Amino acid sequence: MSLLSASAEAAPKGRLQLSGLPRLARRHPLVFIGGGLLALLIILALAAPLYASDPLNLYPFKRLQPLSAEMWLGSDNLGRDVFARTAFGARISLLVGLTSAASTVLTGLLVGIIAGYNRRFDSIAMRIMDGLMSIPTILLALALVSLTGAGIGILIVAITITHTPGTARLVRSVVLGVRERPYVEAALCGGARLPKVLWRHILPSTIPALMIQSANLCASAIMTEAGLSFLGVGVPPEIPSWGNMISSSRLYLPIAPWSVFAPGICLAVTVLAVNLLGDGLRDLFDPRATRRR
Amino acid sequence: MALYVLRRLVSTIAVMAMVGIFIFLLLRLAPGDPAAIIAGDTATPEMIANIREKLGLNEPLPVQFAHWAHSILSGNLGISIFTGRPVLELISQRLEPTISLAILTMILSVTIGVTFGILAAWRAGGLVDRTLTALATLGFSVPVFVVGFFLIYFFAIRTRWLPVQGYQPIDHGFGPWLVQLILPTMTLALVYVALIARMTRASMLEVLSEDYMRTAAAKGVSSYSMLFHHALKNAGVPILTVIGLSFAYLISGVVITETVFNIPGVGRLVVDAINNRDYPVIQGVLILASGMYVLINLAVDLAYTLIDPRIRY
Amino acid sequence: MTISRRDIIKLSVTTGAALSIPSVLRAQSTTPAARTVRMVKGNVRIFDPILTTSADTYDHALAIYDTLFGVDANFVPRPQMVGKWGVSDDQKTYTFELRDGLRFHDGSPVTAADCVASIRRWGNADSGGKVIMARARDISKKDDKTFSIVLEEPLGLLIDILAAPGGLFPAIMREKDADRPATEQVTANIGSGPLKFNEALAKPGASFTYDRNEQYVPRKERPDGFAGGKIVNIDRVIWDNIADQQTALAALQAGEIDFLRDPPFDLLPIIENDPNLALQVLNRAGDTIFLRMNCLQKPFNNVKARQAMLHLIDQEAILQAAAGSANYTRTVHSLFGVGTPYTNDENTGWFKKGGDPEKARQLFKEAGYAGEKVVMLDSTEYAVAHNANQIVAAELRKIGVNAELATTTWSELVTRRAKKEPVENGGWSIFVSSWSGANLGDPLGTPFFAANGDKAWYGWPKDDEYEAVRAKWVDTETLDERKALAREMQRRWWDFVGAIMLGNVVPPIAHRKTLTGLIGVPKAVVPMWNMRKG
Amino acid sequence: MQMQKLAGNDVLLDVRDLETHFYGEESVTRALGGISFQVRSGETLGVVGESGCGKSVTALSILRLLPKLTARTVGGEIRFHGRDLLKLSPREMRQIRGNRIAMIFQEPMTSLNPVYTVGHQIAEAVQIHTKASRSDAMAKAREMLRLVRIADPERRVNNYPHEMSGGMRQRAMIAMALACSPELLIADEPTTALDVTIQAQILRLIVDLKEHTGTAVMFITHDLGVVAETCQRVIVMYAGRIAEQASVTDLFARPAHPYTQGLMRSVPDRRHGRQRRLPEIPGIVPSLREPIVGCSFAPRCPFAIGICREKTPTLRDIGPGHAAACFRAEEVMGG
Repeated sequence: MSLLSASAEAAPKGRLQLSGLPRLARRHPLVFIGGGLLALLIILALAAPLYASDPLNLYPFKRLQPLSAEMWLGSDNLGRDVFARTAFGARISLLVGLTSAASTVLTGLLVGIIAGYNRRFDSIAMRIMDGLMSIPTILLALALVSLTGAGIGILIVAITITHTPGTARLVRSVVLGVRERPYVEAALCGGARLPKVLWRHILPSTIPALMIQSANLCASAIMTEAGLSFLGVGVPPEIPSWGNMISSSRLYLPIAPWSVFAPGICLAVTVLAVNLLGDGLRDLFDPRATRRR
Repeated sequence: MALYVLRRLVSTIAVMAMVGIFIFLLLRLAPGDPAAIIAGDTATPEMIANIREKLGLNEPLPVQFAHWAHSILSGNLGISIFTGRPVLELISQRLEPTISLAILTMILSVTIGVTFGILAAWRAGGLVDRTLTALATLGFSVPVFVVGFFLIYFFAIRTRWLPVQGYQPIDHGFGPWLVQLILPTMTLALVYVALIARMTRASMLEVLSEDYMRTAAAKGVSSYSMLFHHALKNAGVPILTVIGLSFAYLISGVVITETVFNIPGVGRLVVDAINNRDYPVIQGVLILASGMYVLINLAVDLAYTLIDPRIRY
Repeated sequence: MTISRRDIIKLSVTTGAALSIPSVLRAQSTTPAARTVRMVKGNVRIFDPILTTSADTYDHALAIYDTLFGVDANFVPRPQMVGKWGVSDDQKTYTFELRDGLRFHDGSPVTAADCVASIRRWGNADSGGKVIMARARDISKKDDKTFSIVLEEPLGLLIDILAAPGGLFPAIMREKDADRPATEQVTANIGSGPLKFNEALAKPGASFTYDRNEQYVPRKERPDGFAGGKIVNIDRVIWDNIADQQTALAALQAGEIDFLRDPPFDLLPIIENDPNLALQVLNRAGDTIFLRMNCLQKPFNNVKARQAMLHLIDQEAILQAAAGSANYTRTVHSLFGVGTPYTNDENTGWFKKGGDPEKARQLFKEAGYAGEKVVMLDSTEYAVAHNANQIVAAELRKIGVNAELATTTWSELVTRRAKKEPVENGGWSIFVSSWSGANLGDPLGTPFFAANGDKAWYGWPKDDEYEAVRAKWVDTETLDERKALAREMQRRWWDFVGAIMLGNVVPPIAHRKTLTGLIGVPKAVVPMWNMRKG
Repeated sequence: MQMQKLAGNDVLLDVRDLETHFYGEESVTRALGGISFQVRSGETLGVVGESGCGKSVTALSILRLLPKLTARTVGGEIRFHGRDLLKLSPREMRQIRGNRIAMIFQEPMTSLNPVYTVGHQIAEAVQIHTKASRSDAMAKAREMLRLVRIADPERRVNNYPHEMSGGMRQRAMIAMALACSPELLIADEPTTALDVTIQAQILRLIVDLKEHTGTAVMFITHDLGVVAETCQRVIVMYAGRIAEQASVTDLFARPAHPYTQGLMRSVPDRRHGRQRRLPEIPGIVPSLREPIVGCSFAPRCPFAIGICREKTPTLRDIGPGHAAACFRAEEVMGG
């Protein structure tokens, strides 16, 4: 009884204090941790010029140096500052990850919504999507990158093309599910124009699925970038990205582990953050999945 | 059922046609002249022109496409520009290692992934769940080639338990074949274990909260039977879907894994072909990979009926 | 075996197990591991040596084909397939007689007709060979073992050209193969060399297998470079293509392979510390890294800008980045590389330790450089050139040159460097590559040395005075004559700067200590004869 | 708690001071606030109350089927044949479930596993608790289907749940629950989700089978009319506690708790075949997350006086076999 009354007394007080971030942290710790980490990484990436030296500087006579006061995370095989490259690498990796996710979601949303509403477009678009979906991502990305040479832009395009079908299908299925709902029919019967209905009623219902999807896409894009760098067709090698840092320093792992671990750990933390955010968002939007907890 | 399969096969043909056009255009528009590469450092422009002529690279695109489509349809994937051997022969030479790797990886990741997913869902929020979620996240965030290196370092260089690289055909014996594939399979499976475990967990969580699970518990069904019979079969459809869809990802992983472990498979073949601008080989592999993907997903769709009696075609 | 091969094949055919035939063949031809050497050294993409100068193709051809002559370690030509040869008093008719016992892998004897066809095919493609073809009035067989080359004018270099390791490999093929045009790939892979190509086990891109040619009759002399007796002491060589360097090194450490051609420089200490492994320099002339500029487009159409590059380069920094260890690198001052007969010190005043960026900045200014984009083609596949590129780009940026690295694969680089257009239209300004000592010691066979503008090698430098000097090379008679000519060429070259040397790398090879008897040649290839295992 | 025991009837299930809590992210819900009651062999006990009053939680607590991570029974005893179920190992508990105590649920549409045939699911219960072979178990399944009056049991036994109607599924559920001849059947609103005509058939079936097998039944419902037709004794629950406990005749003749009275007023007139949801009592059920001071029904009670808002009334005897948790029970009963 005493336990009960104690907790019962504490509850209202606690609730008053629960507002904003702490509340999010308690109710949805995954969203809080994932989102917080990601925000921190973005800030660190943007602020890189403020605290890190030029990542392109080469010191050929200071190759593969261990950690020191001068170069906090040592140097790589061309004598470049691993700390600076890791800091600036965050920009590329996050740029690739976030931009790919954003452009994939936008393309997928466009194709998915139109396909969900227009039968004729649907059958054509979905065949094309099936086709694109059946080509293994890395192979298509390889082929695309070989079209114009390696570069950040082409990498994003490659990832977008290969990941759009999944997103488009997802949006389409949501739209197909929603458009038969009474409120949508009511809005249409009430004389609302289709674009407005799409914007007001259908778009919002795709958001939960898309939030989760973009978290997955972001992680997948960062990993694809690393994989393409390994195969030698990623971001140009002098530009630091975690993927190409890992793949170019991988060879020196036995003698200069820092040059692999620094970007490797950052990559893992980022993917972790994005995945946590994705899991958290799924729980947030689809509480059924965690109801039994 | 038969009608459904027939309809699906027809739409498969449409999909494959799309893939064909797409792949053909993509690669023909790419820069990098195979003739110049063949000719080498000392080649004169006339030599390069001669080689282009021989390879039919001078013809207009539609003509090249027509030739190509015609020969594909007659079962001829063409001749490799570089090795001068039939593409089909090159691919079939490389098929065994890749299929071995893919099948072993799938077996391993489905067994482990489904088990892990079930355990995590069973004690959702518990220690097992958290540990497995962390492992799954790790599986997603460490590049395959880094995982591969660590496995080589510990299991091959340090302990000498397993070979570093290479492949033994299965007709040299099951033992050597398996031994050669253990490390690559572990490397490649990590991501799929994570993927399948996550999907299984989510799907199981949904099923475990269903009323019929309570009914089963009220009957006195054991936890094991609850999870592995009552829940798993219901959770099977989404898990199966993930397995089918992840085939395309699997091929992507195979490309990198084959490079790391020096397995003479289709993945290596296509990477080399892309570097060499060996169009017929690239096209052959892509067509084959997409075809397999489509067929596997057809098989998955049909397998649904075995799992869920409510699905009928 | 109590069952004959025929029985097995019959059995498998009757049971419909057609797939098992290859495995039966494999089982029959399996050789004990101790007599099999596994080597990792690049990847053969093209099998016909007349189509490409690629070192890997050269390596392959070296194993399965034999040549009329071969140079020794000192670049002196020695007869190989030729038993006796002579030249007429007017120096215009050369007669060659093949030595006894030469047979192709298909069992047929090597005849004079095969040689004539092979020389013609090679002569139409190789730049040295073209000199012979231009002067030859007649190349014909006398009898089965004898043939002659009749010239319009004397050609003192004829034997040197026939033996030259710098150009295309002068393989002697069967007449029916050699009758193909030089642009059409020969796929038969049948030569008369000390090893046979095992077609059944060939897995392009993965591994190739070479078996000892039991019928090969080696020369009696001791092996020396490309010359001397080619004695094969093992049964089989498996040439594995392991694309990933890390995996290749791990495989060497684990004893899965016996030989690794290009161990990464930074990992050499690991090999030195491994009691089972050894490092060895086989190609003492090493590889000379050079930088080629596009002399047709801005800014390097101006000689001052090219001179600026000459002064800018800090070879030690580049070598440090490219190869790390000072044990295996040397600076290069001569147009003819390091350790070739023609290496000299003429007009090398430009060389300065640490480079001279100030002078370079000044020269760029004099050249009227106004911030034009300098596009450097950078292939990540070729690590040494890739690292050098990054240093050069950084040095250029430091003196205010707008350098941009264009990352490509090697195959794209090869395509793109042929473009003469400005960089805006897909052209280029700089690319980096390397030549082996064999090439730099062969100014006739190596296209790098030409400076005849449009017709020259990529970069298209043009200097008439230099060309006039170079034209005399063909008619030199003695080595001293050629050495003097080399100095003259070099004096001009460093003034108009047709290309720039970035340094010389002497890459050691790594092998298991159980593999012995490796012989060195002045080229990035490793002969498969003479070595022993066990 | 003083409970008058009726002589001659064995106590099958004896629940004492049962407390069950639900744990939310920021709160604890006292779903059961210490309830005590008994079920005797062969009797039918009705449990009535509004949604959320703790009827189903009681049932799930008895069988220990509460969701593991969010709910826990924190106090009390559940004695079945004298053994406290709360102290049994999971294995021992499984031997009780479905075998000696069986349960049927509210939602026939979702309570059967869609991927197994109905026969399989019935036979499974048989196989778990007896050493019957697969074919014997299937024979038993057919027999049970016949017993619950499903037409053509030979065919239906191989049907999947989606191939059956709601009423048929509930019959199958009953067949499954009774397959091992349990001593106690807990029926949690077995008819709520069904059509009116089917409801009556299912009720009839349960009553008949009870007579046929002698199983005790704990009948959970919100419908006093159902109670009147099927039960001998009734427990009325409100906000996680027992408000009143009596024989059916006593309860309908002299309801002693204002809440019971309120319920009765809102009973639909079954003779007109009309069906309405309970209740029509003004006010709302209090939140069980907050501590409740005084009688939990006080805010809605027309009889409430000062003491009702300060002290929590306990269940006290007000007649033979009749108890109520109300300070003014006698006045309520009289008025």
